[in-house]
Amino acid sequence: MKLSSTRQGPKLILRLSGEIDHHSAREIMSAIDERLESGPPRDCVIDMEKVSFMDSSGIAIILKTYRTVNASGGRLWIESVPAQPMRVLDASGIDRLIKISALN
Amino acid sequence: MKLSSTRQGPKLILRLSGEIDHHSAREIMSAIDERLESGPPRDCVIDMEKVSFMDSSGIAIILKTYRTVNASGGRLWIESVPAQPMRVLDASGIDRLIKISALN
Amino acid sequence: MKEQNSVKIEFPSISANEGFSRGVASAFAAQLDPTLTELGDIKTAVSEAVTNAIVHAYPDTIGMIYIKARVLPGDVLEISVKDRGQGIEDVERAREPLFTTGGEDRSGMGFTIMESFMDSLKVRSQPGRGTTVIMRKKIEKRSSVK
Amino acid sequence: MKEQNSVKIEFPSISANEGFSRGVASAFAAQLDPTLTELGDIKTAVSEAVTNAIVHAYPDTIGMIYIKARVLPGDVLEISVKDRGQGIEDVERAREPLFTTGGEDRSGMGFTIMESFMDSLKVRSQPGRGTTVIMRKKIEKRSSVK
Ligand SMILES: Nc1ncnc2c1ncn2[C@@H]1O[C@H](COP(=O)(O)OP(=O)(O)O)[C@@H](O)[C@H]1O
Ligand SMILES: Nc1ncnc2c1ncn2[C@@H]1O[C@H](COP(=O)(O)OP(=O)(O)O)[C@@H](O)[C@H]1O
Repeated sequence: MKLSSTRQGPKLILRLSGEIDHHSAREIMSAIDERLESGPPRDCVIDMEKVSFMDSSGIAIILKTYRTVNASGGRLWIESVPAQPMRVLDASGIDRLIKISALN
Repeated sequence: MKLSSTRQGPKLILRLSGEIDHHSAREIMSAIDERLESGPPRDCVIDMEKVSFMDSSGIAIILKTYRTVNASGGRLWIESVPAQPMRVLDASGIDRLIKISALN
Repeated sequence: MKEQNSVKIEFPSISANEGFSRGVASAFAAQLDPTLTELGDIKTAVSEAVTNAIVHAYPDTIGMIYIKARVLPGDVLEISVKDRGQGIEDVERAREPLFTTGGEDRSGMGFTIMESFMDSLKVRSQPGRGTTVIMRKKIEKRSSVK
Repeated sequence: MKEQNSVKIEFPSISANEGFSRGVASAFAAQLDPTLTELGDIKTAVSEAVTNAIVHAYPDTIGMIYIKARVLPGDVLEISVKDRGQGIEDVERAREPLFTTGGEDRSGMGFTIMESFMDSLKVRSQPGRGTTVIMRKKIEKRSSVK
């Protein structure tokens, strides 16, 4: 299981886990789409605590999710990012678009 | 550091750690020899709790240590053996010679 | 003098091998005793290069991917990833951040990540003949805690 | 039908590559979702075969070692380890438990461990030309907990 989700009122929390690369990307993206289609949330949090690896395929996933949430007037954050995915997020400059907080 | 040791009266405890293979064997063997030369103990315990991998090179190390300890009238045990090294010890039949207890 | 080590790996462009190639890179790099950060950088850069070969070099077929890894004097790790696929028309443009021919699934950040995570990146490509990406990273000596 | 995966690796017979070869075997086996015990068995068997090539096939030189790994139908992992070294005069005798030409540093248990940790072991050898060891292990399907 690469994705589990919880709804807290208007907030949808998406918990990603395992290795996020091109190989796993399609499965993750369609799981996220499914969650977002069941009524778009106002706010959406991507929790990355359990992500053991991520490459630029993860950036594409995050950007696509951002666009969907944004289009329906919602906001998106990324939380609990471990060191390796954080370096990828940093290199991508995505923090100019999306609020990101590291796993401490 | 692949080996640390403690003396408890007549008992010498040898704590092995890391990966034990042909690559690391020489270093481990000479570290054990050094400990045994500084006065042979009556009893000797090899503690394998921290061993993350062992192949048949470890069997050769244990047998050589056994012969040295035995030659000076001492006894040898092996303690706290994790699952992977335990399978190698089992396959070698060395338990007919030496008392072995698993890490629980 | 210490022996210089060099290995070759060859595998088909199926996406399950992305994880395999990271494992190989990480197993090879281990001899240089890298930090977790350095190891993560190497795995990420290799993942990008191998994914590019799978996605862009062989878009509709399965082709072979060739990795060479070696240790150069001064604890420099060199990893090259080669394919015999489509090749790149304009390498300079391809290396620009956000440039992609891969649509919504790709971010166009692959080369940017390889560049920023490794010390150097060379890209040689010929349309119709394939692409080779050569990356180097110096692994810093640490005060041994052994 | 699921694609059958197959990889080749080639490296010099230096002892630092024992750990590398275990890492490669484990990264390749991962696609079959083995248990920790199965993974440990595979790594141990590969470690024995590669150590033999380093110690016995090329005792006084550095030679190349070739590993092929593939997935056969029915989730069977096949790993072959090949050298172009000394070869074995009497394979049957060499496979006996405790038989070794390696002196006190070797236990003579290498082949015994390969046999008991894998489902099958084939040894082909020609004195002066080299040795190939082919091992297979079926990875049991687990009720997916995903
Ligand atoms: N091995 C390759 N073979 C063919 N084209 C490639 C290869 N690697 C990269 N490219 C081209 O360069 C572009 C940019 O690559 P990159 O920066 O890695 O981003 P992305 O992979 O996300 O598209 C790709 O979209 C593709 O057009
Ligand atoms: N790749 C090889 N090349 C040459 N001789 C080998 C090779 N592998 C095994 N042998 C021979 O077979 C013997 C038994 O091997 P093995 O059971 O692995 O025990 P060990 O490696 O501890 O000696 C070795 O001592 C050696 O004489």
